[in-house]
Amino acid sequence: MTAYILRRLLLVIPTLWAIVTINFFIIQVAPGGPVDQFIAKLQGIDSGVMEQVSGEGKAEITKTDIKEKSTYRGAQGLDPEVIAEIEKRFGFDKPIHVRYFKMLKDFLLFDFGNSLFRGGSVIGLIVERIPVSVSLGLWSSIIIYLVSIPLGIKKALKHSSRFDIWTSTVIIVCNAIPVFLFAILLIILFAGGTYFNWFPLRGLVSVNFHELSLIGKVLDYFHHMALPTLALVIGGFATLTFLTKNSFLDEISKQYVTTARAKGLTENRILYGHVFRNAMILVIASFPSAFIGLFFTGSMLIEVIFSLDGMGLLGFQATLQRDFPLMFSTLYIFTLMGLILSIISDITYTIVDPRIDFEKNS
Amino acid sequence: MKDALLTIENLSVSFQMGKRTTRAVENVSLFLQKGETLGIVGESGSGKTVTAMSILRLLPGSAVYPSGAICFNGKNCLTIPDDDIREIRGNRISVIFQQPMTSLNPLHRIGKQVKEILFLHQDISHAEADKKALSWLERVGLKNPATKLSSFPHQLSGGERQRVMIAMALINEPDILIADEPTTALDVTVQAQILDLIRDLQKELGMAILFITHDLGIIKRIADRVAVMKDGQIVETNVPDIIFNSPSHPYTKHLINSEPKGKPDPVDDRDETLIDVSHLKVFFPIQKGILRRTVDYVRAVNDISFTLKKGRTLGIVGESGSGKTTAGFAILKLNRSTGKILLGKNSLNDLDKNKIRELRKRMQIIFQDPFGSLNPRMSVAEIIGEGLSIHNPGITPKDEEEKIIVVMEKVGLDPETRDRYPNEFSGGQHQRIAIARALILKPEFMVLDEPTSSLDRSVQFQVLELLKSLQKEFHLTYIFISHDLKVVKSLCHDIIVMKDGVIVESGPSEKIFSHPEQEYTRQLIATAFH
Amino acid sequence: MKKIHEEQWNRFKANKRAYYSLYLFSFLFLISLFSELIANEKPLLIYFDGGFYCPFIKEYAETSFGGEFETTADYADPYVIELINAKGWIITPIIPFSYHTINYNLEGPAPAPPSRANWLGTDDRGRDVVARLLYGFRISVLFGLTLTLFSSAIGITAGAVQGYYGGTVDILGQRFIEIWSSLPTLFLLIILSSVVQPNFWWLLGITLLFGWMSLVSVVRAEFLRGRNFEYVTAAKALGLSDGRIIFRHVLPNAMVASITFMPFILGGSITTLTSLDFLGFGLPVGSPSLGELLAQGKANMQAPWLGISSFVVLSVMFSLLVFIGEGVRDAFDPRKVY
Amino acid sequence: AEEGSIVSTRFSLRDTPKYKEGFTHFDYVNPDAPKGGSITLSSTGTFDSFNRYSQRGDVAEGSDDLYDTLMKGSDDEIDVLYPLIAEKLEYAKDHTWIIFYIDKRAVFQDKKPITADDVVFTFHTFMEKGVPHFKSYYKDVAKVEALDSQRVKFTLKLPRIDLLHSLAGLNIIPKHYWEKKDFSEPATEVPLGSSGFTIDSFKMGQYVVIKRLKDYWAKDLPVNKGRHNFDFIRYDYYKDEAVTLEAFKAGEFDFRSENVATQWATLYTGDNFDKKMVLKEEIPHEIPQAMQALIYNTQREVFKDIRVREALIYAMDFEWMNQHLFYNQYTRTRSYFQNTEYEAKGLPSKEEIACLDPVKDKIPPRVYTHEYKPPVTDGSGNIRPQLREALALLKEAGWEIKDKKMVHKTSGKPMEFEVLLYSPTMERITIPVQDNLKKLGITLNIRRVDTTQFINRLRERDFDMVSGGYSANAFPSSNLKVAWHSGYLDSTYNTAGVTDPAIDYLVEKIDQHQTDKAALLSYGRALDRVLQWNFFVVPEWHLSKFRIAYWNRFERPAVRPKYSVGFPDTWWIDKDKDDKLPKRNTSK
Ligand SMILES: Nc1ncnc2c1ncn2[C@@H]1O[C@H](COP(=O)(O)OP(=O)(O)OP(=O)(O)O)[C@@H](O)[C@H]1O
Ligand SMILES: Nc1ncnc2c1ncn2[C@@H]1O[C@H](COP(=O)(O)OP(=O)(O)OP(=O)(O)O)[C@@H](O)[C@H]1O
Ligand SMILES: [Mg+2]
Ligand SMILES: [Mg+2]
Repeated sequence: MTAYILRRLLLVIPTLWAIVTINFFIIQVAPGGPVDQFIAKLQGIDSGVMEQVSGEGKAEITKTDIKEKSTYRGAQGLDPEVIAEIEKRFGFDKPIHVRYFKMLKDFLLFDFGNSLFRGGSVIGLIVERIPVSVSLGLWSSIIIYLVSIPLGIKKALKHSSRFDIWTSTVIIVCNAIPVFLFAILLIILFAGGTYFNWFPLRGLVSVNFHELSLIGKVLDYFHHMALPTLALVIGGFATLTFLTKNSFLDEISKQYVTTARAKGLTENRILYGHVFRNAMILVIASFPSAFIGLFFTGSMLIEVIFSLDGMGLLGFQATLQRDFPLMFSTLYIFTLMGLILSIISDITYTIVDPRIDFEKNS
Repeated sequence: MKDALLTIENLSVSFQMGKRTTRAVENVSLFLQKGETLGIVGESGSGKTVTAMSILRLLPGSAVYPSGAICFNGKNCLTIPDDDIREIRGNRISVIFQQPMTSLNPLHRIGKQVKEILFLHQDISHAEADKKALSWLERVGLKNPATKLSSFPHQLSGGERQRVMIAMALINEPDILIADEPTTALDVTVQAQILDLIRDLQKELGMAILFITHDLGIIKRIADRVAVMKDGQIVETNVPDIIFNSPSHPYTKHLINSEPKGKPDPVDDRDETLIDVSHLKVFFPIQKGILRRTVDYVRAVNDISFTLKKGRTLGIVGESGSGKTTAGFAILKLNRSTGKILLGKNSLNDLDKNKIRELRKRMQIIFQDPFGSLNPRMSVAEIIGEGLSIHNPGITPKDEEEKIIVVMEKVGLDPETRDRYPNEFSGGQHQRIAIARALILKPEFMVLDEPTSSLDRSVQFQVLELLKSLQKEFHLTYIFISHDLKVVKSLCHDIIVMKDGVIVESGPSEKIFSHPEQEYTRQLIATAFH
Repeated sequence: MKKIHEEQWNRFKANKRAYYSLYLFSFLFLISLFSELIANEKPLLIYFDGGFYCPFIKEYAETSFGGEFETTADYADPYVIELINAKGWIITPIIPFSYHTINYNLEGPAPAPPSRANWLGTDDRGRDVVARLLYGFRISVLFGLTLTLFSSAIGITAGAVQGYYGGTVDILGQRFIEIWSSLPTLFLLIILSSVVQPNFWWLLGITLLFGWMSLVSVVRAEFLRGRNFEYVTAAKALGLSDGRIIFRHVLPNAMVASITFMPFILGGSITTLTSLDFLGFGLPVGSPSLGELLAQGKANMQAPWLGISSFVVLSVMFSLLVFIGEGVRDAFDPRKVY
Repeated sequence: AEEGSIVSTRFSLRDTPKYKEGFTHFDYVNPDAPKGGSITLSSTGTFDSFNRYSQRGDVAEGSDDLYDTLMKGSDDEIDVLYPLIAEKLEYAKDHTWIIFYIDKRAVFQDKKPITADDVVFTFHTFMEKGVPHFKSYYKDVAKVEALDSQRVKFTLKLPRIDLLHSLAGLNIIPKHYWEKKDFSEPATEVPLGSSGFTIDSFKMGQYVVIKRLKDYWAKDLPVNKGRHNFDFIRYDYYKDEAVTLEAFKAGEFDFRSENVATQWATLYTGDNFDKKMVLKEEIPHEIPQAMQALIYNTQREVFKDIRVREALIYAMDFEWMNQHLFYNQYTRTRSYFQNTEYEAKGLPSKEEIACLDPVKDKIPPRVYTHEYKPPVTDGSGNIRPQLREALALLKEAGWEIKDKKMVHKTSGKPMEFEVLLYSPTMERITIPVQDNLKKLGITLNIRRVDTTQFINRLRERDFDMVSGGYSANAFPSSNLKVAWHSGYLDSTYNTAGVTDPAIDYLVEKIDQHQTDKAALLSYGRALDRVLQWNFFVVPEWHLSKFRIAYWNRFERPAVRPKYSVGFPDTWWIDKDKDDKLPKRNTSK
């Protein structure tokens, strides 16, 4: 086992290298790059897809910009020299292999550089977004786990009962709710000017957060988190609940459960003490990674709608903007993390179920 | 009967699977008094287990009770609230299940499972519980009880698991012990030890025992009264003396008379060697910590060698946990082993997987834990027929079906039940399904690991006869692992006695039985034929 | 049908919800397969001047009916209708709009609220919502079913092989998947949409290429466990091939996660398509798409019928699928009491 | 003053400045407007930098306002400048150099005086570290020198008044602050500015509060009098449009200008609107409008034929779209100088004809005989008459309908082309066009790509038709050259790919007459006509109104600046109204 883990850890290196390399070449040879994006920005058409997501700029008319006078030439196009200049700035004047090796070197040294389009370093950008991501991830996961697992178990026990049917229906319908519509609905109903103005519309905390007492801070924070979390979890119960239910159904009629019952255990202790571990290997083993994954949860639409700066939007925009350093670095960091997590998750398997090993099948 | 501890009146149990109803128990009435041992014997599949399980309402959801009442302490166990029955379970009434192999939670360490029941019904500290668990494992005759406490069930042998079950059932010193074939996987010496233990407890606590077994010897020894079951009904109840000496029901007579007797058929010395095992070793690593460092090995099979000629039966006997099953597995290349194994001219340890697969039709195994070896999601017909269709690709579905029916009949199973799933069968029936699955391939070599432990005498007789006749007809070779020395004696040409992973004695059957050399062997034989 | 399948079918049927869901779903899907007959701007049949015309199969020029243009007749045009009615009659489908037909005769601005002509109103381009839902449902379901089928088949096989064989196969397989899954799907789709006009098959291909991995890890885990079960050893002892052991013995007992996830994967496939459409990297502009309708619903908060109707269609579809999935699970559960 | 130079306190390119020397305030302000109060506004997206000139980063609202320019224009004239940092200027009659005289009172926000050195530093910094096209635009500046602490001189390589004029618009940055900092990098602290505003507080990406500096040295200069009446302006950042609107209605911020017709028509309702707590107003204006259009790539074979280009215009049924998609809010655009006096109306005047004479036979004859009007339909969606016209034109151009498809008579190739879009909104607009073209047997493929791809293909000129536009022209500027001259074919300019000698001639002429108002008038109109009759685009529409809604707490001057809505520049808070509003979240 120790040897296995060691081998797995060593394998991280070539894997990471392959990932970075393949991605680098795919992304670099694809037509269109930061230069185009930069030009688009100069010409004032940098919204694009975000517009579909955020609904921004869906005007049928070009904005009559009050401030900008008509002399701005950039809006009409750019001279070739200017474009050459821009290309140089983005490093596209160098041949591809030079750029590739530079990136490899930087990554080896964990030097991720700066974003092309945003202020700040890549690491800085990610760190900045952690509070939002953790908040969204943590609360939504807690709620989902706390609801889905007991619910799933209860449904397994009452399989085919009326309770089972109506809970199924509810969670499935919730699952089908498009997140962004629901989020907007929440805002209109509970945070807008038309119905109830109960919750704040935007942000993670209030403007005057630093002036609040500790309790005030906590309340303020949850006040802000309530709607986004609700929107995020609403569709999230279904899979875990059903997985729990079905796994339990599979286990619950096994002989060892009868043994446990014969010992005089209460149903709950049987379920949580005995069946749980057997039934939920998948869930348990995925938990460490799910837990660490919490720190990087992103849900682009929720972030957009509640005006939060989280990972989801960051990644999406990086892709759209062809912000290569941001794209590669997030890829690198997350992959590295993902690789380690998969090792942890594999180890967890063997801890949860001692019969599991990774040896070659004899 | 008024002061009976437990009374079962007119109990009927059916299983409702969709439109199909299986009647398992019909109008059974029993009672059990304090300090008394009631033995239940009977045909395999006659409803013994179902009756016993009904007492604590442990049957699956498909069970329905058309009639009957089970009174314990003046209350009807079938109708009292869940909380009340829970109070009784494991505390007032304990059960030893028929299937020790699958009855333990595979993911919990033995210690945890044993101690759990203590914490549940007693107010006890952890240290005390540890001590108690340890002492009980010792009492049921487990070796190295301390290591066993931190083992997982799959790391124990069949007999060891069974003893863990027994310890769990006894540890709370219940009023009633329901023991469903508690000693099937135990060698005779341990068996005797366990029975003594139970009897001591009974004396000490006035415990009542419901003892289900096929082993009439045991019944004779410990039962105060005996009930004989057949086809879901109690056909006769009486004190052992009368049952054994002047049985009234024809079935009882039949049962008592079908003792395994006779000798193995004589064989020719010129037969060629089929199996040649030399220096076979199977070590299981003992791992510690999260990283699972290997700190030591369990030397389950430690350098054994023997040869077996074609057309003969080799019996492997020995203490529980001595490595018999492991050795059987190793011979068929079902686990990792070192050493040389020759099947005819093929060296199994050197062949690649595909070659071995081709050889598999020629060698078969019947698992000690028949239930575990049956795929729960395949019907019995599929289970039995599968090997057939694989090894005879051309076979028509009709032929296959016919063959399945024939073999089922041969092992005493109702062919009508072939579309059911394994969970709908009794312990003995599982065993017969497993036997049928192996036999249908007509393999030239078979490892039979306790193939008849859950079978009643009559069926056992039938199966053994079948094995013998097949052997004679097709010149088959068997390795027969068993604790039942009578059966071994009647079937085996040669015998190996194992202890702690090594062969302590081997030789022709008669010689071993008449002149055992080792003290251990002598003790075994003495206990068995006592 | 073998007896065992019959039993399985009975068990499935015993789950009433699943049974009815299957019927309803098949019915809806079947109907949507004939969308062209139900919602179409082209009449089903025209009798004109002694001859019969079948415009929904064949294109006729306006001049065939005595009109002036030699291009395909626009049967929504009152001029054309008049021409035909003068010398014959027209049978139109129940919904006289196809998914792309713009209803020019709207009372007010689009999106128009539900009315006699447009039962669920129109979208913000003046197209009939019912027609778009119908066609959109068909495309979504076809996409979802194909994607689920293939991606699950590949994913389960990959997971099964990895988990069953373990060792090097597992190690290499895992690495491959790690590398493969790191490829930026969205980016590739964006690039693709710049190179070709992405259509149904392109999208299916790309999403399949990157979508099959969702089941691999769970199946692998279940196999790592399942391969140690006694009955698997028994199957090995029987001399079964690895393939058969994997698919007949381990898989059915390691299907909990797969069976549970399957309806959600289907739902997820549909969501993938809708979100691609939503983001604008999906089907070509103008295609009937639930995602596009949702996007419109968001952009037109004043027209709730857009969001609501697409949501209802999606949730009905999901619910039916999950219920069917539950039935399938029950059907394969030997201990299930029915 | 040097020989052959002009000294002035005002600097106009063409017109005589509206405001006389010594004016005290602009016409469109209330010089006595009460100052004070704070307001909240919204912004979309996020920000992470306060350096407006960094090459990356999203700048915060208000970062623009941190700096004053040398001179400042009014909002009711075009290209006329009045003193701000520079109290006067002097420039060569031959337009080769200019000297700015810096006001002695002028100080940065840290009270250090603004000197000529700072201007020099500013220019160099922009050249070296500013946006790339700054460098290319000012490449004709030969030299910048500080003559003394108050005077700075720019010398050009060749005479160009527009360059001199635009130099007056330089935002002046403090040398002592930026010397030690990298100007091209985003700033996370608020930089030292030269204007009357600074950023008071902020939370990155979430909000920023702009503070009016009460001791601003120039607060009573004529260009500032009566303006900037709020003490604090706070910008809250939203990311989603629907949420922003909802926030506005909930009173989270004070003012909103709407740019979506449907929303304007349907979503500005509710209690607060009924109670007149929120006011919804349409304010007409005469701001020059851009030519928004579907632009043909005339380099493509199909679109080389002017008849084809003309024919396809008939497929856009503006009247139906306006009624059914835009709530009748828009007006069809017909001119490249929409809403200016340069717009060509009626028939060409004598002067115009004179301008056109040299290229007479290279321009479409209808320039002389017809006034250009985009086709008009009855709005019923039935456009038979228009299609008939289109068909006729196409037939004339050598196309015919075969097997219900429009094919070329000689090559037999069907007419099929693609319109390139990046915005989902444009889909809504092009789909009806597609539908109408289908009736002509023409296949229009709508292709939506992301902006990067969009630009990429634009750069490579790999498109048939693109949805875009020509920016508004307040007057015929030299920028017309880059938009239309054949010399710009190989750049990202000249979207339509026009190579027309007549047009080349006209834009060159315009370039040469930048300061001659009368000539520009004729040349501008002449060019407009020629462009119109060449059908380079399928013109769309524009809106000559501000659609604004605001919480009822403001008062504004009676006169609105001609070219702007005036908010938040000239408005002020009316205490009485403000008190009547319920308490909201908008206070600072
Ligand atoms: N869960 C079940 N579903 C359906 N039928 C069952 C079920 N359990 C047992 N049976 C049937 O009930 C009958 C009685 O079973 P039971 O287990 O009591 O037999 P038994 O007397 O204990 O036999 P054995 O000695 O073989 O263990 C058998 O015929 C069996 O097929
Ligand atoms: N997977 C394993 N890991 C560790 N130890 C094991 C494992 N399997 C078996 N053992 C140990 O190996 C020894 C031999 O086991 P085996 O099952 O061969 O015994 P057996 O002779 O068949 O006994 P029984 O008669 O009780 O079935 C036992 O002590 C057991 O605890
Ligand atoms: Mg039994
Ligand atoms: Mg054994």
